[in-house]
Amino acid sequence: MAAKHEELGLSAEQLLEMYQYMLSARMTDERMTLLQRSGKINFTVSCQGQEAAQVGAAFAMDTAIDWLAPYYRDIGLVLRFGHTLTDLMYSVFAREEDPNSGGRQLPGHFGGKKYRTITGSSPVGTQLPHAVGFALAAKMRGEQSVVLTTLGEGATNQGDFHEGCNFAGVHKLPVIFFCENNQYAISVSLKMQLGCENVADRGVAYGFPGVIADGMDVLDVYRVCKEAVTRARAGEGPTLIEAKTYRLKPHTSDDDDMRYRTKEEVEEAKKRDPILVFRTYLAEHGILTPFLEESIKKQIEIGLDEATAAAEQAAFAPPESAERFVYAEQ
Amino acid sequence: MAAKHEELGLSAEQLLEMYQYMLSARMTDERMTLLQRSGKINFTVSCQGQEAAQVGAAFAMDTAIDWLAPYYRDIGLVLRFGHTLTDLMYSVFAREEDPNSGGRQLPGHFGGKKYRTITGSSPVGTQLPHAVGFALAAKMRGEQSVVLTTLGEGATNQGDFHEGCNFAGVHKLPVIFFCENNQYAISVSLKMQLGCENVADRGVAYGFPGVIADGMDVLDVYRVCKEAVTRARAGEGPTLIEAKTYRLKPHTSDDDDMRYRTKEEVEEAKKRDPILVFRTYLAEHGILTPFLEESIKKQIEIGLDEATAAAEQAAFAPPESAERFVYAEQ
Amino acid sequence: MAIRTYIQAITDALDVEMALDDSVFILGEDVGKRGGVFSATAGLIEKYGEERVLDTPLSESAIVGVAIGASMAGLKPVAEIQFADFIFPAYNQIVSEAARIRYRSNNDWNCPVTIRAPYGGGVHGALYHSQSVEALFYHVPGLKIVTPSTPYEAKGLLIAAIRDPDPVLFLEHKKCYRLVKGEVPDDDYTLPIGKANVKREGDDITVFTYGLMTHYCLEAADVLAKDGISVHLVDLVSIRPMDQQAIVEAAERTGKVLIVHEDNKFGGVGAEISAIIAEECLFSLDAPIRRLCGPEIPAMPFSPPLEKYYLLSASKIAESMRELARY
Amino acid sequence: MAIRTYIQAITDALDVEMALDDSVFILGEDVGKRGGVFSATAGLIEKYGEERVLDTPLSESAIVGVAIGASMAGLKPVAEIQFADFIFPAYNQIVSEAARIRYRSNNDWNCPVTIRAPYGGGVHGALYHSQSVEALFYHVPGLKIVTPSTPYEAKGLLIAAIRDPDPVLFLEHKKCYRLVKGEVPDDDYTLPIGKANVKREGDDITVFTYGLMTHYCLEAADVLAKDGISVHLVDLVSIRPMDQQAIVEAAERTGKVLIVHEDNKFGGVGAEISAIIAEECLFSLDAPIRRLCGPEIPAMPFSPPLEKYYLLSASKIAESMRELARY
Ligand SMILES: Cc1ncc(C[n+]2csc(CCOP(=O)(O)OP(=O)(O)O)c2C)c(N)n1
Ligand SMILES: Cc1ncc(C[n+]2csc(CCOP(=O)(O)OP(=O)(O)O)c2C)c(N)n1
Ligand SMILES: [Mg+2]
Ligand SMILES: [Mg+2]
Repeated sequence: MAAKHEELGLSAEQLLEMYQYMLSARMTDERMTLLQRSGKINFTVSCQGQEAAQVGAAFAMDTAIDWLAPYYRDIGLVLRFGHTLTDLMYSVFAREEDPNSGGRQLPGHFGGKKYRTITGSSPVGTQLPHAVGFALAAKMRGEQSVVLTTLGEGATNQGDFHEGCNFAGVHKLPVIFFCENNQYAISVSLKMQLGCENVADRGVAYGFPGVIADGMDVLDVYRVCKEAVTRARAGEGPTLIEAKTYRLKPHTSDDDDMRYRTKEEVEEAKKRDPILVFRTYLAEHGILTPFLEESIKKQIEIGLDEATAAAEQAAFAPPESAERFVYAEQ
Repeated sequence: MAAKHEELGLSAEQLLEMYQYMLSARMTDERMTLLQRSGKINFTVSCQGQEAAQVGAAFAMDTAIDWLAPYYRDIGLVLRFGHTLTDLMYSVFAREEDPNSGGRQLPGHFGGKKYRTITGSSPVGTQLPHAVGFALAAKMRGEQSVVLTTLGEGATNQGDFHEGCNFAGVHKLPVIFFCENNQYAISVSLKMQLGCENVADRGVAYGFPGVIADGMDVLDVYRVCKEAVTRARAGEGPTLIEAKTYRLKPHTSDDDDMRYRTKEEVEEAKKRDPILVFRTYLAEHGILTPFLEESIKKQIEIGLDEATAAAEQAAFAPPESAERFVYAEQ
Repeated sequence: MAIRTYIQAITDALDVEMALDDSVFILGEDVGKRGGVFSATAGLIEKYGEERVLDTPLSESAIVGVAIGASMAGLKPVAEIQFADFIFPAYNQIVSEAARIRYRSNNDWNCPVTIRAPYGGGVHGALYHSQSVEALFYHVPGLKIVTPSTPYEAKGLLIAAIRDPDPVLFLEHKKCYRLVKGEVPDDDYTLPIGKANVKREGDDITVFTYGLMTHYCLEAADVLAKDGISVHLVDLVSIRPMDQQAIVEAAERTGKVLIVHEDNKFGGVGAEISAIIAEECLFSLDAPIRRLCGPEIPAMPFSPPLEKYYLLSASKIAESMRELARY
Repeated sequence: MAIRTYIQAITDALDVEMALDDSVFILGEDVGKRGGVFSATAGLIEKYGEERVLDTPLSESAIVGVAIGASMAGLKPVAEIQFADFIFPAYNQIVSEAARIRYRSNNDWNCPVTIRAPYGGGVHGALYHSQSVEALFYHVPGLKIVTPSTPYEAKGLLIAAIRDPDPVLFLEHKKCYRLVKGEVPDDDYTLPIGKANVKREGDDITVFTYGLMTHYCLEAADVLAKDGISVHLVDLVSIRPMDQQAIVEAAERTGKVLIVHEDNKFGGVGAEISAIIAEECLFSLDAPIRRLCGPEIPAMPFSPPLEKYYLLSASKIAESMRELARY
């Protein structure tokens, strides 16, 4: 029997690249947490636990022609679409060079035309209709682009989720609604959020498939997303994907998750930490050696050091620039 | 084999009562259309084609303890919940005695505490969360009430449909979402409205049953609604019901439906006119004779004449009263 | 130049711009086969096809949200909200998204969307088909809001709105649709967003207004002229940006200011006009700044006498003008 | 009387009222187990149970819509919107529904719902966790809007809001939460909605403000007092209904008016205050009416120097006061 990745047509190099992205996301998050704790930056949103979901989805896309409308946890996704570690550091330090917003938005509010990443806001779910608009434009212009948009399971209860999905369903648009179900919307657990059991159950309401992926297994996410991309490019319309994950850290650096869940529950979840799961797979298939692992880590460390230093030294935008870009400038 | 209505535990008297309500709704609508054409009133919204859906649902409810949050076509429903023909005429004549609004709202915007009918507005779908709020209140107070709320299939694409249904699903509230799918949202046909095939397909997205009823068959609607009421009273939560109907008339007196559908299509639909279907059933079971039919019609005619006369003679609210009831008066 | 109604001018603008620019498309409820409930888009689906005249599901937030997305992708969507009263489900998309996309992305993205919405009363539309919504949006930086009162302005400004690189809320008083006629050039032309128009020159009192009320004010000014009172009438046309300079000049010209709008007074557009004057040229005033507006009630009732009670008219306005002139 | 922070006063009000009245309940995102992201509802689920402190799905329109329904059914819901910035998905329910239920039903139904929302900036909240939203609602007849600035007022007004038979939007400046402390009675008491409070008497200039800015204005007034300039300071407290009489009296008292708010100026609450004065007591004025407000940008940036640029401070206010006094 062929190994899972061989069935998916993924080479060892590609797997290592995936692992590198996952680890980069994780380590970036860890670094930001340290920076926040030491008072150097104000705020972080964690991606920990969701790296497989994000990287698996990212690798299914063609970053040269596809579009991304991400949500605030998507470090793994935006890295693959082009954000550099330095970009991410500019953002948490609120520096002028932050490509998302020039330091205007909170960290996690990704965007950047050059990265084919659509500017996002805080009110959850609003990005879905935008993604659908991009997909409509692609269809109208006969382009091959597919749009990937992501959100949390809590956000699937917003009206915009419903309206966006339905619009896409009616017009069979090339868009993928990718839900990272991490079991919590801040403190509110899945069963208090959703009337139904799975987010994927909602696809049928819009006439397209709703598919569950094991969000802790990057290869499973990749598989499911790849199928959705194929459908979309073939003109068969949208797919709703639910990647079942778990948020390993508090909601943001402002949150205290011990008010609403137990240490034990979190520890239990860590047994399926997506990085661990993938590392084990890679080791079992002789793709990752301890030595290689160390060198990848080292590389990322260096990258993070450089990025942090660059961002720390970089300037804020000038105060009066706050008045700019409300409207087009002549 | 027992007749359908016997299986449902309905007596011949009850059937006749149902028929009477259906016919009242139809004839009221016809009368209003005449009044509008002759310039006596400004505006009408037709219920024609949807009388079986409305009356079937109404008869499943206990009007002494249940609540109704209707939509603008529901003449058949509100009649059963207590609106009199005169009330309806007050409304189309915009008279002070209109129980819905004292002549402030357009016809079809039903409401009335004494009729356990919750005040409604024009923006579609907003009544759903309200209905859910009533159901929540009933549950919190341990009451037996069930809330029936209705809407068109077009309105199921509003965010409030989604948010209202989900809230009810999470808390397993005693509410019935009753969709009168008349195939059109003004000019937009079902397949341009809904990504999915049936409105009922949407129930699963909220963790409760989505059931289709033959909306042209009052007994089928009654059956499906009765089951939903039983579930709700037993604490088993909401049901989404889709009654498949057809709008036999233009959207409102302002509409010209020949711009977007054909006479042939309408004629074809009329073969299953719900009044015709039920009349045939009643005749086949020896419950309705031509003589009885005539006498029921006559009765309604008289009622409508009286109601029209009363409303025509009734006064408008005084102009300055427009300033009243923005807030509670001391 | 042909004589066109206000609504024909709207259709003309859409037609001209769709013919000139492939990236322009229309989306909304009943805009296709039905041609719009007011016929603003009549004939366009036949001419430009279903892809460019899109009948959408009944969901305003998606209509605006999808338009925003398509506009970021480089198209020029014109979204129709069937009645301005139904724009509120899309409020989040307009205020949190459209108005902030350029700002929040530090000029990386922009959102050239046009949102058309018929508003205003006097058509027996009752509480939810008669509302004025301008005051609920005009506080929002990042949005532009225009509401022309003549066919000529309607066409030129709608084309300008479509070409504008930022989101424009284009408000059409539905009572103007068939009531107001005027000369309209056949070809494409634009008028500047943000400019007020003096609709009548005068020396005794200055009146600021916009939309349908412009016509009522003109009528009232005619009446007053017979009594030798001359009215300087400014039609704002654009609510945001507001033509501050034109306001100050016109206020200084007569020293007596009346602001007229159909919408209710408290927190309405008139409040800002008044505040601009009180800030910029208070000592040029010879009378308190008056506002003549709809009453403080949630909306316009259906019942004809109540609707009439709500509405301003040329005679109510004339009375108010006369009072101010006498001051 | 105990010394309480602003946020404790909010919790106290909820606690007192829930204990007194079984029909009062809370609903919102994270209000239960988490006790609210600002801890406004901390401890209440333990005391009153899950049924009366309801953790809802992430859907603001349903939170408000369900609250409206429950209130029509006779309960007294207190809905929490986690940040005022996220109230817009519920805009339609608030404006089209809550505000119109009494009016449209001709007094048959009413809607005694309270909607709490933390607003305002200066907490590194960036574009979408810093906004002021009062001006986007205050034009709406049928709504009441309050925004107390002290713990004492917060408690008394929140209880009044809950008991009010009409919908009240209760806006809490989130920077006041822990910053502002004061004496608060233990038991239940109410303060009247619609009344402004004179926070300092003075004779040289009159300042109108509300919310957090009240404290900055007091600080500024202290500074000016040292230079012999005396400031008459009015805290509006209630935005709708607005205390027109108090405004006119205070404006007439000094003849020099400064209006201060954190929110941007154009079409903001200050516009109406100014318009009221320009309409009611123009000739008592010795100076143009000034407004000192946030800049015309969509919201407050995250970057600290940009945020600081946006924000007013006691010193910016003092400067503006001084200028006016010198006029
Ligand atoms: C419209 C809106 N309401 C409330 C919030 C505040 N908020 C931010 S994240 C969040 C929970 C989101 O949960 P989920 O969608 O599951 O995503 P997760 O954070 O778990 O990844 C809430 C309530 C918001 N950002 N937008
Ligand atoms: C939010 C909102 N948008 C638009 C409208 C205008 N409108 C009134 S009825 C209608 C179509 C409704 O279709 P459907 O829900 O299927 O009900 P039907 O009229 O067919 O019974 C539209 C678009 C409205 N009332 N509310
Ligand atoms: Mg989540
Ligand atoms: Mg329909």
